[in-house]
Amino acid sequence: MTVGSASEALVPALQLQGVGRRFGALQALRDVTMAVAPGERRAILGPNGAGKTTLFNVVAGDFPPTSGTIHLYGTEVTHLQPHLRTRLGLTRTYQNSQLFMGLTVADSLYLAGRGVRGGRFSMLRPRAADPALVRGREIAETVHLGEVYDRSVGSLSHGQQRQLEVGMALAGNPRLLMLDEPAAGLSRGERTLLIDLLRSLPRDVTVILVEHDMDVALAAADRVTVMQEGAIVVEGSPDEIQANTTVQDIYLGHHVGTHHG
Amino acid sequence: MAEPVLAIADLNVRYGQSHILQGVNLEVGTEPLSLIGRNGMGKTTLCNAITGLVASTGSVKLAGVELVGRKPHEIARAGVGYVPQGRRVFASLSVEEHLRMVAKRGSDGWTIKRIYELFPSLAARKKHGATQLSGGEQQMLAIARALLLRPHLLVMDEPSEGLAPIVVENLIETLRNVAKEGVGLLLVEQNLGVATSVSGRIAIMVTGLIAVETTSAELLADEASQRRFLGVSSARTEAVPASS
Amino acid sequence: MTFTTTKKLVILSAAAAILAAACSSGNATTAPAGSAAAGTAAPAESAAAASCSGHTISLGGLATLEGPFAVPGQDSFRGIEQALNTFATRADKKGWWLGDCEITLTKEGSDATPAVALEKAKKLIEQDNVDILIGPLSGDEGLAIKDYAKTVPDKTFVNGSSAAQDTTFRDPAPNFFRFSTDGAQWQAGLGSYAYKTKNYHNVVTVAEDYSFPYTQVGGFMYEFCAAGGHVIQKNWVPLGTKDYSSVVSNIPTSGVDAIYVALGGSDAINFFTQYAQAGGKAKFIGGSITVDQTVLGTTGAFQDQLVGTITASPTSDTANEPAWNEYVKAYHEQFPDGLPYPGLFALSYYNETVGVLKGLAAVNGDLSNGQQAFMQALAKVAFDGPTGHIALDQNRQAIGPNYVSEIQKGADGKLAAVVISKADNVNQTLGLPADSPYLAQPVSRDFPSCP
Amino acid sequence: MSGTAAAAGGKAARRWGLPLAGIALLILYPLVLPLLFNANQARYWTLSIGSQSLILGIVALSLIFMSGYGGMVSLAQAALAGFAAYMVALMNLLPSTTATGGTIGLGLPSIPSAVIALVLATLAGALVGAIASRSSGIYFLMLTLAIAVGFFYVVLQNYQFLGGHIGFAGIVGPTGQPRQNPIAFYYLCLVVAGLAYVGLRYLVRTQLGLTFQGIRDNPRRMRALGYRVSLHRVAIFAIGGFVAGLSGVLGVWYRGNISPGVVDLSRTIDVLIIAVVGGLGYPIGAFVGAVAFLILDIFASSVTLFGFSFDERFNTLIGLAFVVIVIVAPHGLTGLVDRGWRAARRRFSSVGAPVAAAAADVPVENPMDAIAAPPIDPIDQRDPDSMGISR
Amino acid sequence: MTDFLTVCLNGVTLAALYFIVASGFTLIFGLLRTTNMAHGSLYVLGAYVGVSVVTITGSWWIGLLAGFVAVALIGIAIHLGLLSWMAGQDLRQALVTIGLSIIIADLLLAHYGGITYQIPPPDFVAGSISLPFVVGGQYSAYRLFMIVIAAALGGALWLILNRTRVGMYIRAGIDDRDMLSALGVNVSRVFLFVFALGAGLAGLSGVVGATALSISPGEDGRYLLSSLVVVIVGGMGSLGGAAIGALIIGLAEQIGLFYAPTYSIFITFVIMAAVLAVRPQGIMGRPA
Repeated sequence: MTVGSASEALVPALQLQGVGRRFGALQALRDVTMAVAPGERRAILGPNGAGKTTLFNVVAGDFPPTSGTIHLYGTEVTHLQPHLRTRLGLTRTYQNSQLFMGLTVADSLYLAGRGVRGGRFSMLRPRAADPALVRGREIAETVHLGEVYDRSVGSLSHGQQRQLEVGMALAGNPRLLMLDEPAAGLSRGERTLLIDLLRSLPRDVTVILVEHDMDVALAAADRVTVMQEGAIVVEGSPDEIQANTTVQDIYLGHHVGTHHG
Repeated sequence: MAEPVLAIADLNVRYGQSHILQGVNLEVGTEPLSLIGRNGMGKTTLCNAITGLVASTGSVKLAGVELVGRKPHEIARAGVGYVPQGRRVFASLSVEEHLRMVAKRGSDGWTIKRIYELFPSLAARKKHGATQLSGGEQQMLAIARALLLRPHLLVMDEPSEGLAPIVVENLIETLRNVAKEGVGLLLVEQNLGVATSVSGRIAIMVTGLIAVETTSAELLADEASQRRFLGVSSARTEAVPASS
Repeated sequence: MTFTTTKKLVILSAAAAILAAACSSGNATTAPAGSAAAGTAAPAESAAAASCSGHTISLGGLATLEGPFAVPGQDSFRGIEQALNTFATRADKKGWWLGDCEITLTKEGSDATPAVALEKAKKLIEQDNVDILIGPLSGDEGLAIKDYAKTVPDKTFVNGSSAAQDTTFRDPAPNFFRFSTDGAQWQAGLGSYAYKTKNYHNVVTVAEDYSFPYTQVGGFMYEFCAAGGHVIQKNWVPLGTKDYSSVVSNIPTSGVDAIYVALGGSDAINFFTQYAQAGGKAKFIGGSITVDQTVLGTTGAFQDQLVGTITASPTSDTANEPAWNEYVKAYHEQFPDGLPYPGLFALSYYNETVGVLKGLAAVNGDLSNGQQAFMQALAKVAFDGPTGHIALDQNRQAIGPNYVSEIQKGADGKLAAVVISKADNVNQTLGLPADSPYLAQPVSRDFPSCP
Repeated sequence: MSGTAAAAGGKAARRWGLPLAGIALLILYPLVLPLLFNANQARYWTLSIGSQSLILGIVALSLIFMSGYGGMVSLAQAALAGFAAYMVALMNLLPSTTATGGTIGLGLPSIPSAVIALVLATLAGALVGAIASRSSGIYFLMLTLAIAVGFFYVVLQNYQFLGGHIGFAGIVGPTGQPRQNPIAFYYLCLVVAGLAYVGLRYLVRTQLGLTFQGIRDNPRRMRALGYRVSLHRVAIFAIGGFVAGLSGVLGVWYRGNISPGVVDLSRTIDVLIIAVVGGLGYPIGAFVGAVAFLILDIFASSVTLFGFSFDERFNTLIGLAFVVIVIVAPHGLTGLVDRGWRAARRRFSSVGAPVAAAAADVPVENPMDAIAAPPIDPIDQRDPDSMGISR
Repeated sequence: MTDFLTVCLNGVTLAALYFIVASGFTLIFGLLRTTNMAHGSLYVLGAYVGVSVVTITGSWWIGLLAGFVAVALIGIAIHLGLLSWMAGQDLRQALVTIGLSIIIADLLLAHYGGITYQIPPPDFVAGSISLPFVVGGQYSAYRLFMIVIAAALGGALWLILNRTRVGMYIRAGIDDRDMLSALGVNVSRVFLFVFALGAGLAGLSGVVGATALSISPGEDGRYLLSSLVVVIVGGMGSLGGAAIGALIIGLAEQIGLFYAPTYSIFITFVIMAAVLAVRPQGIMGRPA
């Protein structure tokens, strides 16, 4: 992977223009417009139900937006099938781990790398030097799963499964990595490992992160977008966001009058 | 001293190899109790265990009566009203049908009439399908549905989720009123503001255990605990330098 | 065999061999109903073959025991057993005997499909090692068994009641014998009677879409078309059709003198019911299994319409001939739980078995040398059956009698088939010369044709 | 399979001992029979039990493959096998005119006929996959059932090209009439079954095979990893069609004829019964189930249980046996043996009785387990943001 | 033109029968997610019960009731004895009911033999009535009566589902059975009720069908298949879907039988495959 060229740097990694999504009566996303620069670390905050995961799903292509356009490194992908977006360099994780419970860690990481490399219909066993296999092995070390490399996914602990979730997204050598609450359910120690991992990612990978854990979010993010009720409320640097009273009200519910006790 | 409304002792839940609840101990008296914690800590599983929707070991007593091992409908009839996360109203039923389905005979306690007085907007939309309601109205319906069981205890899982601030304020008002009726209240929340507004006592759940029990006032004053247990802070924290 | 043994066998296929012995000895080998039943029949023939050398002669019986033909299938086995009880018993011993040779019968049931019939035939011939196979019941099964017979030249195959024309008419197997007449022969006399006596000139046919009905319709049309009649429409109904309402709708409401119906059992009942309910008024001509006891005995709106229906078949319940009456009496004595009358299927299997016993008697039960002597003797067998004289032609196909009947209401108000005429010695071409245009092709949906 | 056995250390012997014993048994089977039976019976046990179990086993194997590695319980496999059989007949029979005026038969030799039939069966499998793979679960089961029944009605009614109710006869395989040379035909079946079994076992470790398992476990994630899931599902069906086709080709050579009865509803159910009785989770279970099914089917009429003879009620016995297995052994006979074997191994560390080759078989995903499996993320399973989708 | 109208009427009346058969099947699937592969066997069972009872009592209506009650009781036994122990395991339940159907069919064959039975229709619909627009001007009164039965049954089921408390339970149970049980409703008892009702409907439809057509061994597979096809096309678990599916299949079968008899049954399956290719969940079905 090469560092983004100069021309690429001018084009946002991800550009959303007026994106909306409606489920029946529910307007899950409203007129979301945002641009994420190549190499940027962006955190998206907001209370439950603010539309963060819906935003991820729309960007990843699980379902199309009902309005607006999406560009990935300058290519319009608004109605592109999910697997084709992945081959353009977009990978993601899920809030609820989406893993292959019947496979091993090794197979999962191999599959994750194979998806963007071709040879998906090969009826041969992978060679030891297969780049997807080699990369999978590396990733396993990166996400601290080296010791359980040959174990079945179903037998991993919750924390290990969360790490594998991130590992599988990395195995596709993404240009844009979208992480949906990667720290959910992790212990304190595991969270520290996760922060280290996020920080160690090469800067040519653009990262968008939904996270409830402000420690994780602020430690990893260059800029923060706050959403509520499907719309973007405010966007700014971590410092600006922390100082923003609207955000505090939304996020912590402090606007709701006096406290007991 | 009278039995607490709800007394949970050493409650365990396992899914396959995962040990989700690892010996929870908790009591709810006449005062509302809020349970907070980050995503994935087992809060919803605790609700499901109390209401019998997942199998558990240990003890859950409702006014002294053991609930563990009983079926969900028996637990509901014993007096546990459940307001689940995401409301889970029935798409095929109208507002009125929701209420008629659970309403008990007699005029003591909660009746459909009283519900409509409490939630006038439900009365106005009684013929509407439940999914045509706004999020706040659906939440009211979910609460109304539980109240009509005339419960001794109301278990609520993130009722403020996804609601507009003004609606949340109404909700809090409602919950305070319900609590005044003598119904025990276990409120599971991620929103610290809502939790502290409704109840004076707060329990914090971390990876399947009750880590801390404290009061709202103490927790609001303790920035470090907020960050540690909830991953958020109510005030400005020292800037964490973003990696660059 | 219990379930545990199955499991063991599955686990360790070596055990298969041991188990095989257990299973093969446990086959359903049926003894006669008992000396009481058998005693009434004259053990006439066994004395004639007293010189049989004491080996066992193993017969295999194959009929349909599943689905709509299950009841006829059970009656078929009665036919075999009745023949054995009548012609192969000894006063001094239980069981069936040809002289000093015991005759055993192993039964297998099919589901009327060629695939299963073939598999069961293989089981009887190969696993159970029978010498002579008697069966199967239905037309397409017979065609499959004929093809199989060619691959087993050292065994003798004798038809059951299967009545497709080409089982013997085209490309016959040298070791396949049929002492029953085929579906076309079963219609002998009907076409002429319909045209000349009943004055039916324009006929519509309704029949199921496979070989046996083709043969029946063909047999009817050989005579009917030759006499000058017109079959103005043929309705071939897919197998499995139950709702005939749209078939009924397709029948012209005018210009039709009669409807020729070749459907069996429940299908006939469904058709007649729906035709009557739709207010249809045409007369019926019935195939050989169309207006049988089941149909006549079922109450319904169509009953009155059946009066006057003409039909043809190699058997008639009301034939009232001495040989027939004796046969029916023995049937009732031996099988108190049998049908009111031994049907077409019982009679066919009975005649086949009688033929086999005559053939065996002629060679003193000698089945050595690939059964060559026996087969030669069998080809020459001729006898007087319950309905009349039966002999074989050069294709080992029966030449025999056939009846034309008409449905009439009896004094008791019940419907019955009354014999109108009987034709003897009906051959497979129904008297047509071998170069007749009607014999130029096998019978099929479109052949013969006289619109 | 393995030269390791020759150089076997104790460990290798333990690993390969059972499979090799099983293989030896299968090879020796027809040679031993004449010692135990007369010629006719030996032939029957070679062909009607031996070859037929292998033939039925192959089609059940295709079902187990698709359910175990593709997550799809397909009831179209018997129809696909039948399709291949019909194609063999059309390629192999001498050109002739049917009664209704159609011309059928290309008069090709048996091997080219089989190859063409297999190619067509693979394509037919892909076509079924293209139709069926959009649905899942019990819908999928019913849809494939309906496709199978639809095919049955086509061959039943088409006299022009497919022989109608009678079908075709006179098809001869490369070993000639199986009756004339039963042992050769048995070995032909054994080799094909062995290749199909080993081939599928190999396939699941290939890139494509891993892809299938990924799709079985989580199609959504596979899509997000860059896979075109629908295309892979079609590929699974194509492979399933190919394997079922192998069974169809052998089957038509075995019977010498083909008729609609081979693809009717009861045959479709039979294949499902074989797979379930053998064990949906075990590839070898296909063959175990086939043997059990054939034995029960052929000999059920001679069973007496608790003094009750199943002489005429053999279908009741078959139904009862099936229900009991589904209830007490959801992993089939192979699962039962496997579990017993493991338990025995745990108790006695030394190798015990040569219970089964099955023990060496790797269990795959059993769709009957899927239901009891815990939700993917056990903790707080509900995904708040996705709420809008399900409502 | 009268041809076409007659054939359409044939299709609609056949659809009425198919709807009655399929309604029980779809009801059971809708709530329990159980694919009752023994549905056809229950149909045959009901028909035979009807035959016996009508023969003894002479009353078609008592036969109809007996068919419903007897099979509903059998349904209760099946559910309590087998299916409730494997709730939620839909494949296993389907397999068990396949086994049951084999057993039931065989036992019925043992008891009733392979003979064809027909139930005489009640007197007031025994004949034909004149309809000007059909072929021959006459049409079977009983076939028209089947439309009335289907409409009445459909209406009754609609009322049960929409106007009664248990109907609310059923609809709510389809949406979210866990939540329903958390509201104090004994969902397993609702399940049992629905299974008994669905089985009873199969039995009742057997009586209706044996009057219109006839009953003999082998009909079980036929009606199982027609139920499957009807609900696959219409959408599993939807009463309206069953009605639409029955109409499409009934019309397709009869129109096919008239205009292209050779492939009439095949046409049905083509329609089904086509519907599913476009809408995998069926016309009225909700996404799975």
